[in-house]
Amino acid sequence: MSRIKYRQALRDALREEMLRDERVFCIGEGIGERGGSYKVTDGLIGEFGPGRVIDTPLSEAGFVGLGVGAAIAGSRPVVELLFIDFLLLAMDQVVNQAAKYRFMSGGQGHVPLVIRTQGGAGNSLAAQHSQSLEAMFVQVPGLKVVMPSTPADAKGLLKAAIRDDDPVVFIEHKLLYMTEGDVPDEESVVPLGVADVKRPGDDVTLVAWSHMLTKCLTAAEELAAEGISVEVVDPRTLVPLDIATIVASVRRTGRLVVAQEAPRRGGVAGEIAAEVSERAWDALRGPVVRVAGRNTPIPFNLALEQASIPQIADIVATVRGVVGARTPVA
Amino acid sequence: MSRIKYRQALRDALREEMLRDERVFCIGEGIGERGGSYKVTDGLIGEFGPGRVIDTPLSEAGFVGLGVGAAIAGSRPVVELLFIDFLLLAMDQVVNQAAKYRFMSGGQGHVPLVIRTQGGAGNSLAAQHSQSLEAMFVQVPGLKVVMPSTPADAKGLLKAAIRDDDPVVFIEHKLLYMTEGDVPDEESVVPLGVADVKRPGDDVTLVAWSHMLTKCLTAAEELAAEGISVEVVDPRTLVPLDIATIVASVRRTGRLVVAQEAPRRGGVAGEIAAEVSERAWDALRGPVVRVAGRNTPIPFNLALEQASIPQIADIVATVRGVVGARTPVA
Amino acid sequence: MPDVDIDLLERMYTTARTIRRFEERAVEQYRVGNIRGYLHLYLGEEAIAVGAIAGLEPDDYIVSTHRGHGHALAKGHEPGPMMAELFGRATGYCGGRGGSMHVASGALRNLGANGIVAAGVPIAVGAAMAVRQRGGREVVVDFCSDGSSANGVWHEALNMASIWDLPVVFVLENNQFAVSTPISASARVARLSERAAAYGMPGITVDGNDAVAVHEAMREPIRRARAGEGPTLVECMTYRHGGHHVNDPGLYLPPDELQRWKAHDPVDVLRARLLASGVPAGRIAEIDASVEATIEEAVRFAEASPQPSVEDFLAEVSAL
Amino acid sequence: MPDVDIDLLERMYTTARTIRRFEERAVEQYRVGNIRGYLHLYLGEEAIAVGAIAGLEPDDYIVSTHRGHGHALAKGHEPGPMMAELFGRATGYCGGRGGSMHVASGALRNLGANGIVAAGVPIAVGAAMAVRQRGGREVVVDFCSDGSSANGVWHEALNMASIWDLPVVFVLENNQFAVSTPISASARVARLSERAAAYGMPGITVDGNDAVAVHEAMREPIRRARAGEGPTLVECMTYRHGGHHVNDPGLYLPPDELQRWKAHDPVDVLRARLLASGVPAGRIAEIDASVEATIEEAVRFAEASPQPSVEDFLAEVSAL
Ligand SMILES: Cc1ncc(C[n+]2csc(CCOP(=O)(O)OP(=O)(O)O)c2C)c(N)n1
Ligand SMILES: Cc1ncc(C[n+]2csc(CCOP(=O)(O)OP(=O)(O)O)c2C)c(N)n1
Ligand SMILES: [Mg+2]
Ligand SMILES: [Mg+2]
Repeated sequence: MSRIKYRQALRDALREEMLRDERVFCIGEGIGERGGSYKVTDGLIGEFGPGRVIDTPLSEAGFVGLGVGAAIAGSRPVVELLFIDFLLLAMDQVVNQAAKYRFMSGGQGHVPLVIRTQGGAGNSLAAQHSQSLEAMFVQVPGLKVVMPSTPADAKGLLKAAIRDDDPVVFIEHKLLYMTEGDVPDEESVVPLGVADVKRPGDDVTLVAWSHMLTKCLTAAEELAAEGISVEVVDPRTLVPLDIATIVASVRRTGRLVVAQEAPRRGGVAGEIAAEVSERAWDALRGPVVRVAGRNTPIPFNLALEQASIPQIADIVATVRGVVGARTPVA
Repeated sequence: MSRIKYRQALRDALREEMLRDERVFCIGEGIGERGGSYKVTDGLIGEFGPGRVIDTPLSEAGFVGLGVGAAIAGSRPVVELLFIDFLLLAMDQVVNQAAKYRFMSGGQGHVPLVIRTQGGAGNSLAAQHSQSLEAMFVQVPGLKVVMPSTPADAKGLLKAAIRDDDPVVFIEHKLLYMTEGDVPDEESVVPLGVADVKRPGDDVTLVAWSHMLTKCLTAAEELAAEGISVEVVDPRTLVPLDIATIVASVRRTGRLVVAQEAPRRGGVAGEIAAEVSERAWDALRGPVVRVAGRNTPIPFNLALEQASIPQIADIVATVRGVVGARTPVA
Repeated sequence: MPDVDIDLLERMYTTARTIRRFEERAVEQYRVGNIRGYLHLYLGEEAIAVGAIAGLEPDDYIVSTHRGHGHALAKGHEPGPMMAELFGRATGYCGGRGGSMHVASGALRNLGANGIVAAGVPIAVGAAMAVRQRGGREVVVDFCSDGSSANGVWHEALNMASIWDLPVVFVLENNQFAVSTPISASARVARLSERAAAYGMPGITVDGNDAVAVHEAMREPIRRARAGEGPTLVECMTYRHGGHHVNDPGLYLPPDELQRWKAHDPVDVLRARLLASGVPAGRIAEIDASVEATIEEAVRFAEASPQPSVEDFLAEVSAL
Repeated sequence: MPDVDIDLLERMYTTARTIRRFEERAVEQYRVGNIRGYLHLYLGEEAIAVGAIAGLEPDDYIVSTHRGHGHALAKGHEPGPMMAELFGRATGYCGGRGGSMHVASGALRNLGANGIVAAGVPIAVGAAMAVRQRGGREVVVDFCSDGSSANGVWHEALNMASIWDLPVVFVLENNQFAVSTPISASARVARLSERAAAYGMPGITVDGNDAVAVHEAMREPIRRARAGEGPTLVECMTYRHGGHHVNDPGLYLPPDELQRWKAHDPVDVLRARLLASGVPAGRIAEIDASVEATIEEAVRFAEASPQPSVEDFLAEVSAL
């Protein structure tokens, strides 16, 4: 085990996969000498050269499409989008091309493409650089969607994504790059579709992913002090979704809260709520409750930005409400 | 009242709004002399000229962006996308620009833009011309989403959309254009955000929109013969969603089925299920159940295409299962 | 007149004739209900696929369009499984899942037709990047259309291909219309090949109804691409013989213009070249008869082929 | 040297100096934590906004970019509410909701900065369409960047503006870098203005550090646009004085190149022109002092301004 940063874990995964398989290459804006906005590709151009670490023009649809074509023709591209907000420029290539190619070609072709990108609010980057757009990709048949919350998951899941034969949207969070965690020294590939119970508990199940997971762990800690035992489950990959682990937890606790940074309306929390309600109706002691972002573009001003996405206090209050307060609330 | 086709109702709405307000114009591919693929703009160029009925090059992002700019600068554009699948080429303009402009500008600016488009399966048009993508837009704060199921709603809602000061994604269905219905002769604007109970009933609430609504009405008829009384609610607009009408119905019936053509995963049915479960938990006699499309790109072959989206028999079977069969099932 | 090998000429004629008869029979099969959905016909444009692909090696790639039957047949797809795909049958190239707009074959290195205009262009550039990275010598021929050149991704893709000297040739099939919109209403340039200059790329325009002219024009672009010297834009002028798809009567096509182009029919041009090269009419009749038999066989194959299994499909789907 | 009205020259100098000092103070305010988020500086590029807007009428529109402070100030935005927006305060142009990347003003006809490169280009074309449809005579000036010209929507928008002869002028600010990527790595043309030919549009290149040269170069494009004769692409060559944004040291900028451009500073060029036109140094010092006071006042205004109300925000939101 080594204690490393999330961004370092991602870099290690890229490097190890590029060493292991010469079909892997990286392409994106400013990922070469500059090493990427968040330094995830730092130094890779020195090791692998400009033929495998490629700086592009500002042509998002074009270079995502390039990734699709390269993947079909035998490469294993890792395409970086600086912000998930910019992936909106390339939706045709993601949704109409990458996601459908295997199916439309009758299974002859496949698209081993990873789209690495970054989302979320928290740095006053305003409405066009702060979105949580995972639900847009979760709903598209043919795509996998990965959202790691820890350095170990980031590394292990990125490796799995690169080795996967289908297109994967791999979404990092801008507030996680500098967070640290233990990462195994030996090779460790985290399979797609396996949830991780990040904290065991008995009274209520709390599902969250990416940066919201870290807020939920803090909330669980606070709630423990009140005598509320929270089981925190991190699905890690939203597609495929390990619904079995979530349902098993809910069957024990009888209660489910799902927390997401994305706006409430149309988010993945609703999907999980609906799915669990159908599968574990008999075990539920009350409705699945969502803690989610407001239905608003993210504001620039810091206080407004914070008010627009769930904070630890919101999670604590919601869970408390669901469980029924054990200690008097001030 | 006159009995007219859905496509005629849309055309009448466009024509009347263009007569009423000279800021309204239409732009899209082949909408001029050709009158659009589904003949919705038939003859309008003759009446309003090529300055207000504009044929574009194949530049979807560009002409949606043009619509955004024209709307900000004082026009009221109705931009037509031949297929909703092609709107994926213009997602930046829809999501990052149109939806956020009012908010980002601190309320100074607004974007009275209507994007008229068409979705759904059923004509063997295969994976890139058959999608039901409403959930992509429902989740975006700042957009309104309208999906009429009848000629009267099509006309009244299109008028409301054009008069609305915010961007509206107006989604028609390729199988509805030739359907007929009664439409008021006098002007009738259907406000956004008001659901319509298309068939009253007592045993179970069935929510559906667009073409799925027509299947649900047939299913309800069949179920009536078995003694199951189904209330069919058409939200008509997914944003704003008239959740109150749906919840009121569920409070009476105690059961809810939501039917959608879109793939189950990440669809609007899940959102409605989650929302109703939170609001009417005490009234529900069982979980909200979804009837939805399979998690697959739409296949070309007719039998596979039909197998990939809910058919009337699927709705009937699901509702029967939810209510508990009243008559023996063969 | 360029000096062309008679064998090659015969092969080109056979292919052009095969595409022509394949589509004429497909129209007939559409009318009787064996084919559904969109069917975009290549009638009148056959010389482009034939001429552009004639100089390729089997390992070279093509990227096709929504009007892709000709590209696929010229690249070696068999008419039987092609027709079966149009019928939506299990024996089709995509097992009936794709249909006319999505024909593709990994083995034949056709990366696919596409229902989204221009979307194939960056895909072609990506394939060229994959070739470059593995040190391959294959070339990618990207078929694209006049309409596609107004689309953003066309611009982005041509620019990237140029700055990285990728081994791709862009074959722009300028049939002068996007559905009913004439190219003159969508572009203010006399020739679309002029747009190549915006990427520092050579651009040429050629008679797209003369397969030999197309073949000749492709020599240098293919050589350049294979030698790592970069991409070329080859605009091929042509015209549809009818509407945008099987159900569009195409009444907006100016009749005199249509007549002029029909009089310059790609199959006739090749036949005339064969005759001029001394190939006897009897030999041509033999070819025609054999094409006829092949296509008849293809139609019978498609008709006799099973529908895809719904159960298999549903089983696949749950895994998605 | 072109013959310029002294008043105009003084106004241009004042504006350039205002932009310069506004941003220098903004950097300082960023360092002390009053400004957060992205801050893309226009330092070194001021002459373009100044020269391009000097010939506009108040009703004309501009569309701005992520590097938009200069455009806004030149179009008449007041430094106080501008600074307040950068601070995220309630008194800012967007009530603190937008920040540096989203400054806009309906009243001043600035359709907005934009966080998405190239996204403003079709928006500008749309504004021009709105003007055309209401029979207006306003012109739209679209500021765009070298990086944006690689983006698909730039291509689509320029093409549409051209085929419809819309009243728009595309002012391409070529600062020769997109973040750290030199334009030479992204384009194979010597001048980006050559790309105008792909749309049958005039394209010119001008010294973007000389406001007078930009102003002169804009005359004919603005006249053409207003007369309904169509758009023009005006490429203005320039260079950033530092990194891509306030936190980027820009070490990748070749030092000699940077030095050469710094020696050709837009504010200095205007000052030299004033002196050469006989304006006394004392008058220039007066202008400088008044700019200084204005900006000091703007900073004080921003500092003293209230934060936006969270309650109001939450109330608005539920309506969305
Ligand atoms: C991005 C996109 N926009 C629109 C369409 C609908 N459409 C299909 S073919 C076509 C016309 C295409 O014209 P062109 O590109 O010249 O190709 P051609 O049909 O003439 O071969 C249109 C508008 C589409 N399939 N994809
Ligand atoms: C579509 C898009 N891609 C990427 C970015 C991230 N980004 C912001 S500015 C920038 C560089 C832009 O360079 P250029 O267009 O030349 O403008 P400049 O910053 O030089 O003024 C990049 C890559 C973005 N904001 N939008
Ligand atoms: Mg065409
Ligand atoms: Mg630049």
